[in-house]
Amino acid sequence: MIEMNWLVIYPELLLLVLACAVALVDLFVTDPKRRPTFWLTQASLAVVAALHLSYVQGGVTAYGMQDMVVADPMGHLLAFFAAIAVMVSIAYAQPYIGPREMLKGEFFSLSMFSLLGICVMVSANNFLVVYLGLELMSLSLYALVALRRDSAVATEAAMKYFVLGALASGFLLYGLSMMYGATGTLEIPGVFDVIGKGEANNTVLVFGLVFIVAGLGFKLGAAPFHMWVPDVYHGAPTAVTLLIAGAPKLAAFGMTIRLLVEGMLGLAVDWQQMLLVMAIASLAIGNFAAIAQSNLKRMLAYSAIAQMGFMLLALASGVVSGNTLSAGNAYSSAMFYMVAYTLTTLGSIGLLMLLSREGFESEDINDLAGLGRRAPWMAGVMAVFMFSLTGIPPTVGFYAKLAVLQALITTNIDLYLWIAVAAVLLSLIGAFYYLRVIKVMYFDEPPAGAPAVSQGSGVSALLAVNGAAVLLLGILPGGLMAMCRDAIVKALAT
Amino acid sequence: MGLLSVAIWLPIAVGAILLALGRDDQAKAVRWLALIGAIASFLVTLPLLSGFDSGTAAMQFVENYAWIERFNIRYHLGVDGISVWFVLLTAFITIIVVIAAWEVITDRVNQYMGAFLILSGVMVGVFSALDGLLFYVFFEATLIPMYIIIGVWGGPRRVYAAFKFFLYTLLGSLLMLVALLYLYYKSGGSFQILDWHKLPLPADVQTLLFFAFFAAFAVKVPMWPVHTWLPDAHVEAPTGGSVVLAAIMLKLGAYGFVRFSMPIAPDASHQWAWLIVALSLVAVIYVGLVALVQQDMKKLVAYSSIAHMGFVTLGFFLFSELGVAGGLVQMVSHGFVSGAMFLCIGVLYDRVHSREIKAYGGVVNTMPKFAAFAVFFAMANSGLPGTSGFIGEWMVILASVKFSFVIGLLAATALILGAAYNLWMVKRVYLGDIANDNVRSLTDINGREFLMLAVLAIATLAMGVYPKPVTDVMHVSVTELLKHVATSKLP
Amino acid sequence: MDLQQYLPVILFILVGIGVGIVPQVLGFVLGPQRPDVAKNSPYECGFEAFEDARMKFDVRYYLVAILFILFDLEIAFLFPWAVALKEIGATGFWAMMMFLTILVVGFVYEWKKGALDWE
Amino acid sequence: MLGPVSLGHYLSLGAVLFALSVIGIFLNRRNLIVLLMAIELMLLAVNLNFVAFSHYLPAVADRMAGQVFVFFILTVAAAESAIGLAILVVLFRNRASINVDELDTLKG
Amino acid sequence: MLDTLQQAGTSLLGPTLWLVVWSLIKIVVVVLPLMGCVAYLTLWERKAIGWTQIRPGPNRVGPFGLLTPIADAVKLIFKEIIRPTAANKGLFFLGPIMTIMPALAAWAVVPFGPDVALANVNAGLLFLMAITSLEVYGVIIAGWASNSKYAFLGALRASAQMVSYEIAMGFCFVVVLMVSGTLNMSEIVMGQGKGMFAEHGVGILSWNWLPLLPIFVVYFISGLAETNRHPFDVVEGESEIVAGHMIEYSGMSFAMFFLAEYANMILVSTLAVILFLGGWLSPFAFLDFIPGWIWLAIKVFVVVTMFLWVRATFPRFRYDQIMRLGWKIFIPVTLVWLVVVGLWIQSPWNIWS
Repeated sequence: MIEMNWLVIYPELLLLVLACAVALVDLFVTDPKRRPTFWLTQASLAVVAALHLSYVQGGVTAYGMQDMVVADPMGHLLAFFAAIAVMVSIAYAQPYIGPREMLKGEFFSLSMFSLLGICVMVSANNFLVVYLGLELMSLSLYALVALRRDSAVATEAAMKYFVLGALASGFLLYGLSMMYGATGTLEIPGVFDVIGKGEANNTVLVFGLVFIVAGLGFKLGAAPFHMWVPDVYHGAPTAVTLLIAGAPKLAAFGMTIRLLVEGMLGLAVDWQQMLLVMAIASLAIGNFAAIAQSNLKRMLAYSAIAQMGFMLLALASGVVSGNTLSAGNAYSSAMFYMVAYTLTTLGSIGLLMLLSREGFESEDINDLAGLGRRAPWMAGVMAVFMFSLTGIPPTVGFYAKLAVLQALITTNIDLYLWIAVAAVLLSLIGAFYYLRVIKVMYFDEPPAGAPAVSQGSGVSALLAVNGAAVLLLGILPGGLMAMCRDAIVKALAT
Repeated sequence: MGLLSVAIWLPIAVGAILLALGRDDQAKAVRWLALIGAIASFLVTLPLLSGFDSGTAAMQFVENYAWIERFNIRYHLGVDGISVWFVLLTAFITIIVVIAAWEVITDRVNQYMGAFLILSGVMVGVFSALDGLLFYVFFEATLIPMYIIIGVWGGPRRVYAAFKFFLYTLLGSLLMLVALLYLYYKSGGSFQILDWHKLPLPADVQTLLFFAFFAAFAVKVPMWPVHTWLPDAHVEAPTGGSVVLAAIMLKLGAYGFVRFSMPIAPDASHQWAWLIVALSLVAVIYVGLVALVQQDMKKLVAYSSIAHMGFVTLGFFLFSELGVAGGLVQMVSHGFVSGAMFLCIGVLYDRVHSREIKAYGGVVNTMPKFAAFAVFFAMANSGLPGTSGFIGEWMVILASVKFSFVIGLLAATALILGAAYNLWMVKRVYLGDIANDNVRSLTDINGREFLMLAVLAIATLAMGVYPKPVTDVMHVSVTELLKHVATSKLP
Repeated sequence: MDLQQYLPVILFILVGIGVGIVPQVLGFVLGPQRPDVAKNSPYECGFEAFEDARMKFDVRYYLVAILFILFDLEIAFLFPWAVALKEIGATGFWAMMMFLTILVVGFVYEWKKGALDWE
Repeated sequence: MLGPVSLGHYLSLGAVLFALSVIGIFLNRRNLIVLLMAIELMLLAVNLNFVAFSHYLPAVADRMAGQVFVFFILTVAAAESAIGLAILVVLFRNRASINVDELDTLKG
Repeated sequence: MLDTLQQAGTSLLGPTLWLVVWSLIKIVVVVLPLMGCVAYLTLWERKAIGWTQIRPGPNRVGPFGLLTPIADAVKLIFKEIIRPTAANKGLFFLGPIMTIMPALAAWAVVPFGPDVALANVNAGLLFLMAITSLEVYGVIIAGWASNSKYAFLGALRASAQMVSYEIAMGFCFVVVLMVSGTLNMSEIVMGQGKGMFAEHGVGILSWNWLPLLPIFVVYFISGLAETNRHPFDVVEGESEIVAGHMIEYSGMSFAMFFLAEYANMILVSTLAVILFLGGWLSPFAFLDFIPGWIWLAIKVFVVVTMFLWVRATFPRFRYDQIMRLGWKIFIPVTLVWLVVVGLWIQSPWNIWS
């Protein structure tokens, strides 16, 4: 009999059932505020997150579904963070979507389905599963972007996201087909073995690899495959921007690890070069373009590009002259970076939503003018996020940058050292536009007749918690780092 | 929790409470709480001095806990004869700053006070950190409150000044971060500064490290030609900001040279000492000349700060005990004097709302008590014997003469230049006839202002007349440092 | 694999196309050709056609098309499963039941959303 | 005539189709529907690759996997085009145009 | 005789070419009678409806009107083919081709007896589904190319209706596949010849129609809708959109649509017979002496006549009713029956093992 080992995908099954339940339950909800749907969604996500966390603590690596799926701490940890990210996103979004005709059950169920896609993706042990998870996530997100049907900008963003996303999937698939042709298997460990034995045709492998890396670059939003990021961040309703900017980044990271590291570590020499080029390009393009933006969402988009570039640096420094000793260090640094970035970005976009009111989108940087006076708490929290994105201690963003730089320097290759210096200088440029936000909030006078900011709601409390988390993890990042490290080491060990 | 931890976290905690709870309509309570917090923080640091064992160069009051195990980063604090003074200085100046802001700051008082208290705690952290990364964290964290202070309560061009300040210093420190990480790698996974001191390093690596640290500290000191942020920052910052900037923040850079550059890369330090000495002399002479032509009092004092800090770096890189000790004394003294100078300007500015020298004249007539203080501090700033300013400068000049007569001669010109610009300012602002109606309507300093100026004056005088306790405490540590720097670390 | 069996299929398709072409050509050749403006204008109950016929149409047609694509693919999945049902046994059966359950969830969702109502 | 059809032929065809679709996406400035079609074409090119590989791979390899993958790609392609069409419809309702060049609100 | 023909042909033309020629011959042998059937189906329809309505029906051309179809054909050939100015000429020409081609090509895999099929392919049913799906293209192309509102609306309606019922039909196929376990049409028929009742001589009760009765009903009705027959012929509802997508067509072009419709009717009937009514099998063992193709013909005739009967009996549906029937009734019914049959096969009472 075929070994299925259902236990391995238990959280995913549960999530699936719950997502379906949310979709169905919402059909019978009459409350115009959709409170039952909201709470059911949050409860479901909480259960799923808790389940993933318990698996992380179990620390076991198990295979299931005929080895299609692997359940290792890394996958569960990423899934856990993704679930939390979606939870937080939805919580932030709740007051925002109401007046914007987006408070429909679809918002909740699609978010859950995209999370399901993420969970599937990060626990894939087979190209097919990677692809399915990716598409499940992407398709849900495309639909979410277009959820506000009467908005011309949103639908345009949806179209762009869709076309470029599909293009990315196409690239990825083409690469995967080449890998399949070269190695004769779709199983990630199988691919690893075949490449390790050196039996595969190297030309075909590298050819496929180029396409895979390009596809991953698209999904990560790294230059030169970043074109969609600013438009989508800008055009999508902020609530959806939040959903796109948060959890999917974790997923893209997980996918990268699964494909490049677990499957194609043997080709590290090749893909590391590509990643390095992408990283530097992202840092340069993201940071320079962000300076010119006056729309905050657009600026955060370019900032996301730059941040991805920084993260890629760590991924590119795992294998040093054929030696994988520092791989665990490098990849766990990248993972920590991703988690830190997600945490920060959730808060900053969430804050934008809180500042938006009915009929008014707080998107322009100048909309924040005088926030330090109008809403000191919010301004303080936002300042913390901005400092974190800059990488100033004592915020978690600093340790993220530190970890990545440390990974680069530990390689002790001259090229990497200089790249570290370059990265540092480029992120200095980044500091400029983050600081501008703080400047606008604190140094500028509030515009005449600027409305008061609603405070004291549950959302602002959550934002404060988010800010506190960024700060607290900035003071005591050890636990999270250790978690990431443990997860990566266990993932690499198998 | 050790004494140092309390000294760091007490002001930060008070500051955080102020930020979180304070409102503008409770300004009075906020001020008192801030003052109590500042004084308490200062009192906490006193046992550091009284309990200090000046017979050893080892770190004292050490606290050492694991912090981030993933990277073997430790919460490692401790002070030696060098850093203990700056811990005290920081806590002390914070009290002055709080007092100085008492009536002046009416807008967002809680944020102002909170920022200064947090800044104080963080700077104490910089001086007492023995873990490289911990040092860096504190070092960078100082940027945030200072950025806000300049940007929110500053003058008309405050935004420009705040950005310049932030980006300049961030640039330098990011390069230092790379250096720290490299050292971490080289030392096999340790961030302990004391471990790094023992680390053998090849010459080229030392050079690179030296310049990475140089980038961070030279900007902070600031040395010519990366000093341009300082006049802007000083001019635009509120009085308290200028005081802290001049009195303490500049010392972070100089302290960095002593703690990092010299012991970690001694060979490179010797190799490149000529560069530092040259830049320091440029700072001393050229910047002194620049100060001479300033129309803005704050700018003048800012440039004089640069010139004085040039003395400090000059003293350090002569590698003699006299020089290093002189530099350190100069640092402490400059903390009092420059702080006081900015306070004086603040006093005038609060009344007339102008910093232009031209706007004044004959202030002595309307504000005799204040003028006495102001003239005294100007004298101290120009190195009048009997004031603390004299001791440091004298020691450094002496050391440089011993090293090379030419250098000594050039350094000595600073005394002349200093006297020139200080006295000329005194003449134009304080002496002579009452120049205009603004000056005529001035009222003399009140009790609060008197108190803070008096305290500083006493400190300046005391140190000038009897500097021995200071040098005694430093002595062993400085000798140890020099011994260390004299040994080559080439593998 | 015996692909030879497919030769008649291909030929039949060609013949089918031929059967489509030949009578039309015959009609052209044998029938009269007397076009005039009225005759060649689009039929519109006797009115002059006053706008382009490629107009906007009810979005429901799109909806039907989209739903069709999805359901037809489900059927494409069911085909091999149905053929092999007797070999894959209970596991295969229950796997497909899970699949169908999800399909049904989608179906119920559409139904309740009114996607299946025409008016 | 041309000799037996080999793996190379299939791969070349796949590559040509893939290139065509990429060109279609990047050079097509007029019609969004063409864009959607190009995406479908791209997936078909990939399918061709998979099927060809799965036919020509040696027996030790997992030959069935390629065909299964194709099946899934087909499904996903359908779902994708469903979503794409839906987005197209809402876009058209907002813009009354499906001209690619006119999608230029988001710039900066 | 066939063998000698084969050998002569092979030696004359070489194996490949001969195979082509031989296949063409077989195709012609299928197509010509089919055309005949179609032609006389129209006559039969008019007659049957006439009789239902107690009138004689066509009786002028030839005895009992038997030459009417011939006369119709001749008339149509000599009619002018109008090509509207606004139409897209190429597509306008393509429309009828795309309609008639699938209707004919589908016959390639239909078996007329045990292993008597043009192409006895192993994926027969799949091919059938694929090729009949192409039918929609003909409709859409015709409607679009005409550039007329009536044609356009008609095409939209027709295609929406066709695709809707195609789903129900597809589910019916799936259920049949579940019990037969093969896509090969011949084997599907053979499978119906086995079973408890067949062993006792009453094969008619072993055919699929009995255990799959709901599916059979759904299939039959979907067949009506697929071919746009009454009562699902709103697409060409005279009172609303006149002739639907065919409105701009005339002469032989129009005849193509007509041909296709009747050919499809026969095809759907034949499929119904093959899938549910035992194909060429005789219903009772004692009737086995009658050749299989006669049984097939009889059954197809009966089913086709049911099409006509339905037309004569029922009023036309409204369009929304049609869509509701397809989506809200047929799909759930087939889904449920699919599960039931699946469970049945898993259960000990499985009758198709």
